[in-house]
Amino acid sequence: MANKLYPDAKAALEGLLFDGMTIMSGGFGLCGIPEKLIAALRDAGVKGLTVISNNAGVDGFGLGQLLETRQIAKMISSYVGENKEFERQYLAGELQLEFNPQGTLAERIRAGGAGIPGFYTKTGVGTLVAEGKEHKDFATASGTETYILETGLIADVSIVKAWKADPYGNLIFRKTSRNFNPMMATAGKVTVVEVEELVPAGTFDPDHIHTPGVFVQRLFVGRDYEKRIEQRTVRQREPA
Amino acid sequence: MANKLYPDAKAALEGLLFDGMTIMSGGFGLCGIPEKLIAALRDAGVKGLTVISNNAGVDGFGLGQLLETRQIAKMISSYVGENKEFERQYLAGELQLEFNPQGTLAERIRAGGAGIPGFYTKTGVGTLVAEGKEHKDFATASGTETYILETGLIADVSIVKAWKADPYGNLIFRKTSRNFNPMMATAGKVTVVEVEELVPAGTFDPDHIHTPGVFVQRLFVGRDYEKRIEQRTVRQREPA
Amino acid sequence: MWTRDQQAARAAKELQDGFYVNLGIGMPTLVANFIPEGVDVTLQSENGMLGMGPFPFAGEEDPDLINAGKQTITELDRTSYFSSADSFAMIRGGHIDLSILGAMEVADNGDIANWMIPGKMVKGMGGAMDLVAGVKKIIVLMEHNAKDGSAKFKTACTLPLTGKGVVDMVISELAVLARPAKGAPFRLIELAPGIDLDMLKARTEGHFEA
Amino acid sequence: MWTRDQQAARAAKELQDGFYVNLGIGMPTLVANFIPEGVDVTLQSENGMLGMGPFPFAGEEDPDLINAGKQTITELDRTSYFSSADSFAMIRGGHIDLSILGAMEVADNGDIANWMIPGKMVKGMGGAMDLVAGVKKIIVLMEHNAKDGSAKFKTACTLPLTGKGVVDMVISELAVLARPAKGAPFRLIELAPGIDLDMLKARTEGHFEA
Repeated sequence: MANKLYPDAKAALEGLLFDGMTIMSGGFGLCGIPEKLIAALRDAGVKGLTVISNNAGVDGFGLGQLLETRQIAKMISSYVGENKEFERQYLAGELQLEFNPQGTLAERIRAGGAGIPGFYTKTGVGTLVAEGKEHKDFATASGTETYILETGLIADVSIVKAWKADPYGNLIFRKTSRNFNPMMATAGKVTVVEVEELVPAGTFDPDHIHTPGVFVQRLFVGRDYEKRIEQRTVRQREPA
Repeated sequence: MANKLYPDAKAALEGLLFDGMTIMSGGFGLCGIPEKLIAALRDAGVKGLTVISNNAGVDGFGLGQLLETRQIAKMISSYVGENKEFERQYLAGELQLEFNPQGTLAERIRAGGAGIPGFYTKTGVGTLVAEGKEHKDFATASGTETYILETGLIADVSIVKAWKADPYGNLIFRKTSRNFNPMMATAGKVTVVEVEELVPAGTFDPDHIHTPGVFVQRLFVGRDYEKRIEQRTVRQREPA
Repeated sequence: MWTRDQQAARAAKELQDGFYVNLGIGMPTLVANFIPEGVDVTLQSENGMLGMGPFPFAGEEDPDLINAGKQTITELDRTSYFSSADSFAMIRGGHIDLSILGAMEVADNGDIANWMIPGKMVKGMGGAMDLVAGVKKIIVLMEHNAKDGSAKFKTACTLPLTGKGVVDMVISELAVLARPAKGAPFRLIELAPGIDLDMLKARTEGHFEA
Repeated sequence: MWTRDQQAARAAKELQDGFYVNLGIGMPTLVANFIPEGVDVTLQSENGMLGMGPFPFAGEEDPDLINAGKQTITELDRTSYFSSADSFAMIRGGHIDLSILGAMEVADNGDIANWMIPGKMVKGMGGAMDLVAGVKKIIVLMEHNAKDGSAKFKTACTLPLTGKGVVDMVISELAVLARPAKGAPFRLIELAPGIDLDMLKARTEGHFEA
């Protein structure tokens, strides 16, 4: 078997990075982000990055770390609300920003990984998002409707966080930390994955695997996950 | 909870059928086909059907039963090789046939269920499949390439076979009997599902569910599955 | 006039048994507190979950289990998880019955603006454009007037749109305005206690049938 | 001249360690019997399986576990299952390294015809058009000549195409013809024992560089 296992994030990114490259980074908010790989990108110092990620982290954590070091030239995201350094760089014209509706972003990544260069969607028709895009009418059950063309996205490297992996690179995600990770795993020319646990081959029920190993080129086990919570909401126990 | 459970195939199809309707039918070959629902369609006698299914069953089993009774007016399939009655009706001009490449068929169904009216693919460019379809060039990593537009498919009713379900309609498929079933579950205006086993609510690990209950309107447990094998291939045990 | 809770409770009356529902951030999340007896709804969270449960008890928060507002939540016996692509395929494909959202402006042709104010820092549209384009029925829960007193239900939106012609119902603290189909005109369905038609008209810019 | 097994063994030499491979129905399935020592390949079956194992022992056949040729098979410790849409996303997205297919005709521009003969009953293209369009490298395993003696490697296909300009290598019982990139001309790579260039040329219609 071709070895996919690497000792750590730094080793797993060795030889893949170059200035001006495009990186997809999994996660929704701070949930399911590739903590270790983001930190390793910061340490590697690679610059001029285009980063495709639903959000941009928070000040000092997640992708916020790459904003502090000015390694990101452009973000393609759906929502970037939680980051003051982001706001400062954007308002100062230091950072390019392309907003995509969240579902369009998810589908563009899925399309990129699936060899689909373009698809039509109703999302954003009649809004700023539709400007400059091809419009096309399709017949539907409720009459003719107008759709816009959106294109597939791929990345030079995708960085992905999964829960568990086996040595073949088969991946399983946990609860809502799945989010953008499975599609990004399919849309990287090279996909590098960090997991909390490596299990022996044959451990997974083949019906439970979320991402087949064909999509994973490099893999390592991360230690001491921080997994920060953005909005800690709780309810009160009923008095006994 | 809105009740999705029906006693049998006949009850589960009650009120949904009309002549000339479009039906999607899951399965690959005879693997993972909705045996009970196909038999119930035959018994219901609904006519002039357009059936979207990767294959057309065999003589006397699966969709072959609906061919014998002349209930099918048109098939949308990728491969129909195993059925003499099909061949006879087709050559006699009694049956319309639209061939789709298997991956294009799968993606058209996925698109229909996902609200995508059209997408571009390289599959079939330069072949009979591309005739009359819109062509469009997209820039790719290896230069400009030509793609063709394929449209999404939906059905009046999708009939689906799963392995297990819970009362909410969450579904789990088994091995390669998954095939076309999950996409068809998303692309029916009404989706009717037969399963081998109904489990109590909360039995499934939510990370293992293949089809969330939102896609399933009606559900019943089938008994005594025939599960015919088309090509029984085996190997010899090494002599002890 | 309705309080915020009463407004949410009014919106909850639109829930039907068996509905799959997506609730936006802010006031719409309150609707979950007023689901009528005997009505079973399943909440979708667009980050990849169907069957959203309540907030966890203190100490039981799971960082791998959040909703689209990034709040810690819990799962139920019906819960399933899936990717963001599958989640928006569910939304875009018309499989969600109802979405209840906030808005800055709604026009009497059903246009909605709720994601950006030109000249201010724009945080992004998140999933709002996908929801208004894909979900079968869109209810807007909003205050009837902006802080400067101007009407939020207008003849035309002045802010950049989130969706065109997509809103089916508006519930403010003053009234419920709704239309039977996209493209139809809005009608007055219900007035809050103490509000009469003249009061409503005086505080409304957009056209509606009384 | 190579036997069918030798032809399959020659094709197996093109397998590289770590490759993900899709084998077509017929002679290509023989390739699995000749995977070289120390080369680990994972077989994809387009009906929704990665990591296809051998045929089952008699009595252990599982009707829920078949390959794209509808044959009963087994799973391995690496196996995963997925839907047909996900399977062809994998194929169309260029994630499969190699596909080995049969053909009725191949043209010297890389065109391939292997799905229909006009006037005869057409069974359908199955997944063949998706495979030739999506997989990184396409090898055709075929007999050098048709039953009537005509060359199957031609200046132009006469039958309806499965794909345009997609073939990278042809392995017949006489020779291996290949090209370094789509668009480049084919070259003679290897002759089977007992075959010389003149014999090959006499039985070939399409152009290749010697």
